[in-house]
Amino acid sequence: MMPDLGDYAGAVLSAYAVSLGLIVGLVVLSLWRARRVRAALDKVERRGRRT
Amino acid sequence: MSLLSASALSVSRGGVPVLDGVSFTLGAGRALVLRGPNGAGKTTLLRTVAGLQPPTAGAVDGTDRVAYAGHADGLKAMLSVSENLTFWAAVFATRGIDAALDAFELRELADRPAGTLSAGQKRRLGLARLLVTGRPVWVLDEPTVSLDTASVALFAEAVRRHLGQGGAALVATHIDLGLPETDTLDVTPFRAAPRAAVQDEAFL
Amino acid sequence: MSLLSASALSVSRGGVPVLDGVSFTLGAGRALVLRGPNGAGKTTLLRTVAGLQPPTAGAVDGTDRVAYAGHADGLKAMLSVSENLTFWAAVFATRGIDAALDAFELRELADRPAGTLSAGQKRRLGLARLLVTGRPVWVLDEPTVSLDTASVALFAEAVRRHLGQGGAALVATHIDLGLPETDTLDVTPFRAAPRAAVQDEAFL
Amino acid sequence: MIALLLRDLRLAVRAGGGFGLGLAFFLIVVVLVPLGVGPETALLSRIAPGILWIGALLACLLSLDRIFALDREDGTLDLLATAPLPMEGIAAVKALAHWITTGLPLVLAAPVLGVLLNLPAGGFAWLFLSLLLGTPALSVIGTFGAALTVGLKRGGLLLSLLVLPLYVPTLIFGAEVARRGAEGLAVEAPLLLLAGVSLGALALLPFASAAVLRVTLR
Amino acid sequence: MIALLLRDLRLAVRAGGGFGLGLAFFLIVVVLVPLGVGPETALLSRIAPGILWIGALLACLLSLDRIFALDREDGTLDLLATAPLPMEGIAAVKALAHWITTGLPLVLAAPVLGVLLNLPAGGFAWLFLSLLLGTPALSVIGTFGAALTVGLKRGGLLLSLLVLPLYVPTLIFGAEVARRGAEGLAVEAPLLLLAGVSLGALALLPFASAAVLRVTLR
Amino acid sequence: MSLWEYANPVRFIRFTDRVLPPLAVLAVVCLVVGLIWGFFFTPDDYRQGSTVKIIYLHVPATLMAINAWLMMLVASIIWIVRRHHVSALAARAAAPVGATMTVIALATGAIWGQPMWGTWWAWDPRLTSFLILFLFYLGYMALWEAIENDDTAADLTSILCLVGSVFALLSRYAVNFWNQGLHQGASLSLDKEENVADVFYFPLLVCIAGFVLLFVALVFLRTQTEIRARRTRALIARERAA
Ligand code: HEM
Ligand SMILES: Nc1ncnc2c1ncn2[C@@H]1O[C@H](COP(=O)(O)OP(=O)(O)OP(=O)(O)O)[C@@H](O)[C@H]1O
Ligand SMILES: Nc1ncnc2c1ncn2[C@@H]1O[C@H](COP(=O)(O)OP(=O)(O)OP(=O)(O)O)[C@@H](O)[C@H]1O
Ligand SMILES: [Mg+2]
Ligand SMILES: [Mg+2]
Repeated sequence: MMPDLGDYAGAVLSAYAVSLGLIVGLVVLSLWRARRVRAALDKVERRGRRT
Repeated sequence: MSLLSASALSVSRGGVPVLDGVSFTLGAGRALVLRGPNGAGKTTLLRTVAGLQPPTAGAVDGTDRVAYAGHADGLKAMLSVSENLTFWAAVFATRGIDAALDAFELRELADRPAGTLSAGQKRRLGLARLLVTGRPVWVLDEPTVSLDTASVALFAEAVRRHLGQGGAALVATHIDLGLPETDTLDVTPFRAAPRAAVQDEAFL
Repeated sequence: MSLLSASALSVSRGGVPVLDGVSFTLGAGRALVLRGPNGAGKTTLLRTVAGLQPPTAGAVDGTDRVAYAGHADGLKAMLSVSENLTFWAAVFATRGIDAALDAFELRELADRPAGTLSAGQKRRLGLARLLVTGRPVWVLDEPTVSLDTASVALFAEAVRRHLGQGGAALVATHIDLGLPETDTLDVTPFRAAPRAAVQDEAFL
Repeated sequence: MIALLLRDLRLAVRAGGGFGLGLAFFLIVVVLVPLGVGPETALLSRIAPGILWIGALLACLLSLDRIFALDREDGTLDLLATAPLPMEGIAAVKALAHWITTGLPLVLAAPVLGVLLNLPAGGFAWLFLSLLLGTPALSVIGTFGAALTVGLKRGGLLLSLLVLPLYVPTLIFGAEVARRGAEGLAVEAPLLLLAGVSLGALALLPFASAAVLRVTLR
Repeated sequence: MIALLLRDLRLAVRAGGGFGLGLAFFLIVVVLVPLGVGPETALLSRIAPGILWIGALLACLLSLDRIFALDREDGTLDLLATAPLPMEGIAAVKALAHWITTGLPLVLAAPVLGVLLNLPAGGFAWLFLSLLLGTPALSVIGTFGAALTVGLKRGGLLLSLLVLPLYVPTLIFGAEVARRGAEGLAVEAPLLLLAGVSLGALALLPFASAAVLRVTLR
Repeated sequence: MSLWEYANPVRFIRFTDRVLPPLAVLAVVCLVVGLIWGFFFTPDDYRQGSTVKIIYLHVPATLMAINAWLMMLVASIIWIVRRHHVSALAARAAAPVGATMTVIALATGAIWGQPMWGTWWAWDPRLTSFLILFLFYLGYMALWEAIENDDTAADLTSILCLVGSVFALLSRYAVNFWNQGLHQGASLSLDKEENVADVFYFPLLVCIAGFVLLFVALVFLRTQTEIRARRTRALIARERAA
């Protein structure tokens, strides 16, 4: 399955790893913050509606 | 003739609405004293009137006739008393700082660097600046802080003379200034209804 | 028993002698009000008593019992009201900021960054700091600046309670605080004779 | 307006030698470089034009935060804003005062410090000229950055971060003029570009600074 | 004391990323150097250790003036002086807080920035080690300088002027370690000297800072 | 219905809530397909060996790094001219995404450079201008963080974005000029017409599409977050006032 990357395996794989890591990190961070902010907003809104 | 007027003014600070619907007119020779407990919004109102921040609603007329003196005096510690005054006279394109020095008994201190003055002496210098602006409307935020009774009397006398020359004054203070013929405006009734900031309204 | 005493104190500011031969004793439960016109030397005297500058002659006893509050409040704009108080409580190794919050009605403001308070609210916070120091002698320089009448009453009440618990207070002020059983010390008679600074005497 | 300029200059002189300190920092950077990279003459004389430009830029940068900060803290800026002066004028005068107190001394001192770094003889005139053309741009750009960060506590480092990328074109063209001059190559192209950047910045940035000041003051 | 440290760190975080900004300045200095001296790899890799040390030193320097200045302006320093904390402790804690917010990030970032200047492969470990040993000294020395200039308006530049000569030994030994390491030479001698300077500064300077503070406050 | 309707936060959230899921799915599909296609099913380049595979990350990242800044510029201008809060917040939301893309471009380039040029980093004009772009991103984000009042921050950052764009452009020319003739970009660029054969070209297009979609999705999501955060702050302020 794995293509033969020759001498440059380290370079190619690390490039993919770094990039995908950064992208996934950014996405996870965005989602995590989105969820937290949404939860905070829900809390405040529910509180507002109750009173 | 009205020198300064505010109509249905709303002001906010740090995005939070503080006062709503404040209106007043200040004619020549009149003084208006703003009263209200701590945090009522006097400083905010005065800054708006002086044009330092935009009102969130309503309008102020006469901002360019205002000489403003806030909590900070705008003095340069390394310049002498007379250099400080001369600078402001030049900025406002008036001349002669003698009247100002005399009115607040600063002659003796004229050559002292402003940084070495005591709290009350600094304040006297800050107030003397008003005289060299040549502006007809004085907008003052707690002007008598740190002043002793003699200096308060000097200040009252300066205001009285200013009014007599057709000027006007808008003063926020917690203590009695001993000025005759002033109107009083208590800002407490104008406290803004609790609501979010105007800039945030789109988000509600 | 005397909590704080000064004997034949001479103080100077910026090298210039300001007051000479000031003596007083402050026992538990007593308050002493310093009076004098602007520039008389009250601030200089208080800073000396608090140990912030050395006297040029005489001695102060009890400096380490002093909690000092000067013109500046020592508040961090980015920290909230309760964080500011908690920090000072930790520094003075006391605990519990609740009494302080209550005494100056700061509960509602507890989570607000100190930078967003109004002038009077900041001052209330600065005074609340005194309660968390746990020190018996309060040395206060114009504590009621910017306070409205309600807050001045809160302050007077706090001082009264402090005195009742065996504390003492030394206060410089231009206005009447409404405190009972205070002594008054007018510093004007102690004004130093005009002469060169002590440090320069070797050159004369 | 002239009063403001004079006052700023006077304050710079009074407050412990505003003129001397930027200069002193420049000197120290130039002294640190041989200590850091080693004392070889050939190496030093190759990097001399670049290091001198960088030193001048950093000396300029360090003094930026006080352009508005002091006036803001003691309330002077509020009072100036209510005075009958156009905000553009205030921004321009502040930049001019900064140039006179910091930029000009750097320009005059750079040839002297060039000696310390073994700058080739042909390079002195071009170094001088490039700094003379470039430092006014540094002052106006810096004033813009200072206006952006006025009123922020710890604005100093943020200011550097904002301003340094803006300094890049000036630095490149300026150092290029000095380097080519030192190596005896043709300098016309970078010189023209440097002049262009400088004039553009001088003409446009005071307006941007004024707009920013109006926002930060409110 | 711990409360003071925590408060300082918290303020550094709140005030718009105290941690990141020193770092950003370091990055920017490293970027400016090639723009100034030209893009040749061989040249850059020769001056890399020295430039990295100078960059770290300047980044440190720029953040010094706020160690005491803010606390002085709002009166906190007066109040701390009357509090039951030893002045030596205050000085030491302030230096520690400065190191954590500025020195430590610089140490961690230096190897990454070494790549930009083509630092030879053997040099990375020594650069890291020398900065790790040297930056605490920079912080304590800087705190001493900050104590000397506290309360002076425009103290920033004066501070640099005072502190930079004091930084010279640390810089020389530190850069020497990094340079010899990069060139594959023996590093023991400068490394020991660097450690000595650092330990000496850490042990003695807080007392000097405390003495200075007592004078500047009165 | 005019486009400006979406400048209303509520409508914007409603709209993006609807389009986000399909957008995200599409982005992931494009990325997965493009990267797998590129990684597993393209031949090695005769000169560069297997390192050509880095192109599927490098080129889209460079494109997005520049385009994110352009989008911020447009959003800033809209804020200055029409003062729509959503556009200011969108600019704020895009900055970290653009910065990340810049980092990816720099990192993949550096990793690629090691086998190709024998060095991680060279002061090539293109590389240098990207580093400077990264600094602009950093400064822009730091300024947003440093200012408390949201509208003030929006005003100041948008002015910075305008001025910064001019200077970024200038820097680009300056950098080109500076490194002229010293360091040829010969091995840097595979000329599309000559060297990038269709085998490389089509998967690259899919990857670019994936990056664009990812960018749009992330900006929508982050803008939503900024709007909600702002709304939370507003509600809390209202409560506290009450
Ligand atoms: C940190 C290092 C690098 C950075 C910042 C960088 C940046 C860029 C930029 C800005 C582009 C422009 C995209 C366009 O014009 O469409 C680009 C394209 C490209 N780069 Fe890099 N690059 C780096 C290193 C490298 C290396 C080492 C190689 C390979 C030897 C490389 C190969 C390419 C290729 C093949 C393209 C596509 C060219 C095209 O589409 O015409 N890059 N890079
Ligand atoms: N950023 C902010 N967020 C929320 N509320 C704020 C903010 N800044 C100020 N305020 C509040 O706005 C109100 C108005 O303050 P202002 O300084 O105008 O009062 P003031 O009447 O001058 O009071 P004082 O007599 O104490 O000087 C205060 O209650 C203050 O706490
Ligand atoms: N460097 C200096 N050189 C000469 N005189 C100075 C210097 N610094 C302060 N003074 C003077 O010392 C005197 C004492 O000042 P101090 O601040 O103690 O007065 P104060 O009683 O607190 O006044 P206030 O009520 O106005 O606060 C003042 O007259 C002041 O002008
Ligand atoms: Mg007020
Ligand atoms: Mg006093």
